[in-house]
Amino acid sequence: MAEPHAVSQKLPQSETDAAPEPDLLDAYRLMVLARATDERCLMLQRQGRIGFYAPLMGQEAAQVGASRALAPQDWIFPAYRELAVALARGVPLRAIFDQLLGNADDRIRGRQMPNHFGFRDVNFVVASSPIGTQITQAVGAAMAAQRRKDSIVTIAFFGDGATSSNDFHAGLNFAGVFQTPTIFFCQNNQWAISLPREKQTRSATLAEKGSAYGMPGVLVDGNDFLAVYSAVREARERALSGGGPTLIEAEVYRFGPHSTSDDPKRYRTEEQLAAAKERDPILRLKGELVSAGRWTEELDHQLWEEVRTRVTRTFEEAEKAKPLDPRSIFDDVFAHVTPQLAEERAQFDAELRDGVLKL
Amino acid sequence: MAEPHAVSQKLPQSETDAAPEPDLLDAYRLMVLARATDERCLMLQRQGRIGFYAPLMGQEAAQVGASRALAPQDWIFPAYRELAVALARGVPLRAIFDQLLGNADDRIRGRQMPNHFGFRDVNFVVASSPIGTQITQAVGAAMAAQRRKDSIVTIAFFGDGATSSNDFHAGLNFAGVFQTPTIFFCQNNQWAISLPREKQTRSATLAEKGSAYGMPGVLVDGNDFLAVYSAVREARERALSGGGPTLIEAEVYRFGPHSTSDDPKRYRTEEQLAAAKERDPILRLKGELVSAGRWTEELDHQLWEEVRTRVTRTFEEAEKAKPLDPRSIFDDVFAHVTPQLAEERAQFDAELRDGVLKL
Amino acid sequence: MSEMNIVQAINRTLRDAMKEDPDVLVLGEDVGVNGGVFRATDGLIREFGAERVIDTPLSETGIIGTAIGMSLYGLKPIAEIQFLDFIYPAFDQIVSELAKFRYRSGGQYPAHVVIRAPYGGGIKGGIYHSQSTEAYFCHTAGIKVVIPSTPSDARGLLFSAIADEDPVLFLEPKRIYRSLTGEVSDSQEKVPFGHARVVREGSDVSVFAYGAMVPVAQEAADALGRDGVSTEVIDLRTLVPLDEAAVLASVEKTGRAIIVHEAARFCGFGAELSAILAEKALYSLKAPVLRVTGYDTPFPYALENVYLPNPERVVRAVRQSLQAG
Amino acid sequence: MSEMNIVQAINRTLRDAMKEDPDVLVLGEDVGVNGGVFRATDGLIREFGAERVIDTPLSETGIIGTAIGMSLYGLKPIAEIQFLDFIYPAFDQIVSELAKFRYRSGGQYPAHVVIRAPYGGGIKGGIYHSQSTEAYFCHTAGIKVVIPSTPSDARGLLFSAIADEDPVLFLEPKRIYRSLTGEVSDSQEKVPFGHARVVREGSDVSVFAYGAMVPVAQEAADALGRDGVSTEVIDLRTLVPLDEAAVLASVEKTGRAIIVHEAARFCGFGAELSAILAEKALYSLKAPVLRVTGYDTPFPYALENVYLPNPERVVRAVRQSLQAG
Ligand SMILES: Cc1ncc(C[n+]2csc(CCOP(=O)(O)OP(=O)(O)O)c2C)c(N)n1
Ligand SMILES: Cc1ncc(C[n+]2csc(CCOP(=O)(O)OP(=O)(O)O)c2C)c(N)n1
Ligand SMILES: [Mg+2]
Ligand SMILES: [Mg+2]
Repeated sequence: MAEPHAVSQKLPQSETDAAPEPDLLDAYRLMVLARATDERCLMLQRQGRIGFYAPLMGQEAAQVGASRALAPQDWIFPAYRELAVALARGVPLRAIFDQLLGNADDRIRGRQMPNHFGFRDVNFVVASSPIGTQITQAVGAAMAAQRRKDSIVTIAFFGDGATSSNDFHAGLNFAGVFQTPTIFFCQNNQWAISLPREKQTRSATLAEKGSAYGMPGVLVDGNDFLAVYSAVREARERALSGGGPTLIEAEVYRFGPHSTSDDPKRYRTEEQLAAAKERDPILRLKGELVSAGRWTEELDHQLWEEVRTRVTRTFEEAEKAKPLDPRSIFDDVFAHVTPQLAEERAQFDAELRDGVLKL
Repeated sequence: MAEPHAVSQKLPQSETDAAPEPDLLDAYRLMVLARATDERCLMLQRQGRIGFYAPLMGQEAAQVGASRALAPQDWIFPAYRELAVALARGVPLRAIFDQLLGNADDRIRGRQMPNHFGFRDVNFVVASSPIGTQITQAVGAAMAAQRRKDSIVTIAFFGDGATSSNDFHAGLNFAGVFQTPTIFFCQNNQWAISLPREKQTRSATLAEKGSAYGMPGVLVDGNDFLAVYSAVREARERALSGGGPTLIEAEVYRFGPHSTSDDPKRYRTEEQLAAAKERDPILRLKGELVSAGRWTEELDHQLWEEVRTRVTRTFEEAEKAKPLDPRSIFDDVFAHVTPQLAEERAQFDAELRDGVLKL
Repeated sequence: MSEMNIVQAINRTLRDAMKEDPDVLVLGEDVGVNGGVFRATDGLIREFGAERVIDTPLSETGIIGTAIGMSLYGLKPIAEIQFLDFIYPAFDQIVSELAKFRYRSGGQYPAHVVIRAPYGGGIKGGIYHSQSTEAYFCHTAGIKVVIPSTPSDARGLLFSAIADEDPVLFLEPKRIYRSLTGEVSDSQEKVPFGHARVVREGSDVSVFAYGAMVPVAQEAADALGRDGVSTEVIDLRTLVPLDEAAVLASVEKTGRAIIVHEAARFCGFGAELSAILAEKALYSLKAPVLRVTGYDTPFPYALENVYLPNPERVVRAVRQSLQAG
Repeated sequence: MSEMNIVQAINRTLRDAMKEDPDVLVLGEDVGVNGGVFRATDGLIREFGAERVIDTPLSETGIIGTAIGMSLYGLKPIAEIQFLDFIYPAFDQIVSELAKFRYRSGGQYPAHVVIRAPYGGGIKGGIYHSQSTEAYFCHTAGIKVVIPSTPSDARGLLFSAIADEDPVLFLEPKRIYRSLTGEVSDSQEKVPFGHARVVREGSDVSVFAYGAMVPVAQEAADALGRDGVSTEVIDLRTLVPLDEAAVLASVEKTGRAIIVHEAARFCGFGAELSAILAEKALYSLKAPVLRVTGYDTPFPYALENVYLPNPERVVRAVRQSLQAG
């Protein structure tokens, strides 16, 4: 694992818009909520109550640390594993579950697999599956913000595998050339499904890829909430003061399977996982809180109880929501239904009515 | 311009297959031939005798230097500006002109624009227009050579603009991961059509992009034949001894227009061009030869005369070749004409016969 | 009103749209200082500056990816792809992202980029400067596909594209970029999407075309007219959305249909038109539906003259249709 | 002969081909240690080593670009794309390079890569794990497109693909990857390209399908049979080259045609089939040619059941056809 918070290039810190010190207890609670949600969702998938799930366990400090260093007006371009980022943004758990279920309340109207959510109200752009595509988009949004003279940054979340994508290359290159206020936040969880980090690329670190685009590359221990927070805060300040983009590599480890479709036993050992789990970001922050006299085992026990109950109840509520209106399948292809789609919908209506289509 | 032959990472030199010292006079003659061909072709295009041309003038030392450091069994993956590489490989001038004309003798059967030639007999893969695509292909061929245990390297030629392409990123990454015997030879001629090098990417040099893929990046003065030769020879030796790929940036300047469709006055000044022309690679090598007492102005004058006459005569011969058989349009789509194409060809035949189609 | 060619009409329209709306901007390779390799963006950088006329690095992935990000944020980017043949590095961003953003976000994040790209043959550009692959995009739900065939339509359709709430692929017939001139209005009147243009009314046979094939169809119709054949020529203008009503109405009248496009035939746009007729106008058809198209080969360099549909091939197909049934 | 499913047939065939010919190799994401996310390459790395079963970085551009280079050099690479939905980063390499290499080199450099990709819906994969975009590739001259619908065809067609001198896109219907089993020969017999399979003979109506839609068409034919309708079901097997003769012969016999595919309708493969009929079998057609397809929307997650054609929709179309004309 990396040196905590080793910055490959240190730029002078600017005064702009200094973020407040982070609330460690709030961060801890969020991390516990994310973990409990993960655990519950893995079970729900096994029970057949949701169709798919990709857990983030092991990446909580990285996600919450990054999120807490941002301002509400910043734009987030996530991948599909950013549950804790969404929660940190204030997205209600219920809205997450509505998406997992694709019910009538789902903000994305049942269009995508679980984990691929989006929430316009908190500037959390909808995730997609193709790896890396959000990276250039984040740069474009930053160019737009520059043009509008809005004092915001955009941040793209992606994995170690995504550094091999076309959009990583194009996105970082454009960001360098146009000096956009963009943070490239790579959660190196050591795996792209079964491919270990060492086989993804031969560079010693992912962070050093920044220099190919003329930008600082920062390597940070992703299990260390405060280290991540500081790295992102610094990158944000640099971006806002005109210093351009930053690539951050947060080293973490994916504790769970890639997704519920994956069997990690095929490609990694129990020992390796156990070793990684000794650096569990949740245990680490808890330890720090306890050491500082701000937390106890008893409080912790209570918190977990509460959170688990809340997660279970919220899911049960979401399960009771109405199913999607099947006719909605023809909405949102275009701003307005075209004559051709209207014709397809009319036939669809008739087929629904006649029982030809089965929901 | 760069320091001549500054190697960002110097690896121990291997013993394998040390190339002979290059023949400077041979190199000079090739460079003159390329320049004379360029000059003639620009004129032929203005006269409407060929449809298009992209000159390499200014890049002769880079191309001939790289070529002379290679062995005949090495595979070349060129872009569209690699005339001097083809000539150095021993491709007859007549074959080049046949391609420019797309006549019946054209090895690629009139399928592509001028400059996009290919000659299987000398391992010169056919060039294509989409920028960068040859880069991953060169890596694949190198992987195949590794598997076959053939002691060869592959070399991809491309421009500064191509470093922004998807294939640059994928190609160098794969080459790093699989440690392929590949040389990435970037002719940084300072321009991608109208885009100057500084706006292509923010890294200080292109060579340093190698480190993002764990490979050495070498910056070399592309106007210096010997410097280029040594850099490529060294990269080749490293590759053959299992040391993996190398990125070489040869700094040159494109003296001519991007192509006959381009008007460089729109984006660069005469002064800039004049300054670059002071470093003309042909004048430089000539000067070295003259200083060494191996060349005189008189011999030079004779050479140019001879070469110009040869170029003119060869083109005139090529112009007399037969035109392509129009029916050949249906060949080589697949190994064998499919029933569907046979049907299209039958109709084509009828339309040709009836004068519906006009050649 | 002034007389101009298609490139000039596009250039003028871009300028007018940028003057009108500060959110409109242009990006692409060589669009700034150089004014575009076809000069479609000539002079714009002087007028609007490098912030709104953006010379990008050589990456179509980057051009379309960033354009999407800009449009999500609220700008109206117009991306130029230098030749349609070079759009493929951006194909993932176009089909997976741009075309699906509104849908997959449940309507939260519409992405309304306009992509301009010269397409088609006729300039001796060979295999990579000549292709017509509009069918790929027409088959992709969520993106509109527009192809003008006159300077005036180029202006009116481009205004519509820029105003549209959906992504639009705006394909420009480079073969007639300059060769064809016409009167173009100074007003900012839009040509609405989904409305085909009856280029010439006729009663014996319908010829459907778009882009650079419209003048070819017209020439064929002229020749046929001299022999007393009354040919209806329809310029589809927008392939998505398609003016199906106009297609059906014409064939119901004439009973004969010829489809002309430069693109390869197999699974080309003509197939869809023909399929619509086979489903909805079968009983009106007096003769087989014929397609006059490029061959199912890559686009050749030396032989482009015999690859591209010409008026004579259209005339021949019309005569074949008239003899049938 | 042994009973197996499609994934097993593919796995067995890959192994047999690799045993036979040391130039055959497999590359892609997660194909090695993990055996492929659908396990199609399970066990191969143990048998043939990491040099011939290559786990690549996450880049489809790199996978296809390097596979082309390998094939130029003389190897026979079989590239796996994890889902057809993720092929687009390689689209440039496929349409600009792979499909055109032989042509643009005047025959000097054929590139005969086999690309395997699971395609289609039915596994609750939503917008990016369900698409059927075969039409893009069918419209691209120079690449063959093959879609098996049974374990035995999967084997025979894959052997043909590996032996073929041209690039082949081999699309695997993941919906029936495991659900459908059948007898598969141990021999290395090929199923030749360009030969459709008459799944079931019939005289009243022809239903054309491929891949996972073949069982849907069969089920519909069963239901119709119970009502005395004689349905001919044809599995196209290879879309390029297409067995046009089989298509025409069937419709000349029945006079009625229904085309079934999962892909969106507009400019889908069904359009080409219909266009062929409108040109070459017009006078045999007793009723409009109908298409039962996915809708012209992106592929939805929650509502995939109503997106995918089902037997009932096919039956309905057949009845509509029978009532017409
Ligand atoms: C373009 C593309 N190719 C392949 C896939 C299949 N796939 C899904 S996730 C994944 C690995 C991603 O690894 P990484 O970027 O490290 O993210 P992580 O899953 O570890 O968070 C792959 C190959 C995909 N989604 N998109
Ligand atoms: C994918 C792609 N996009 C755009 C083009 C159009 N184009 C042709 S050459 C060129 C510039 C190439 O610059 P560089 O790589 O530096 O090579 P040079 O021409 O300077 O030798 C561009 C943009 C192309 N051929 N391919
Ligand atoms: Mg990862
Ligand atoms: Mg250049």
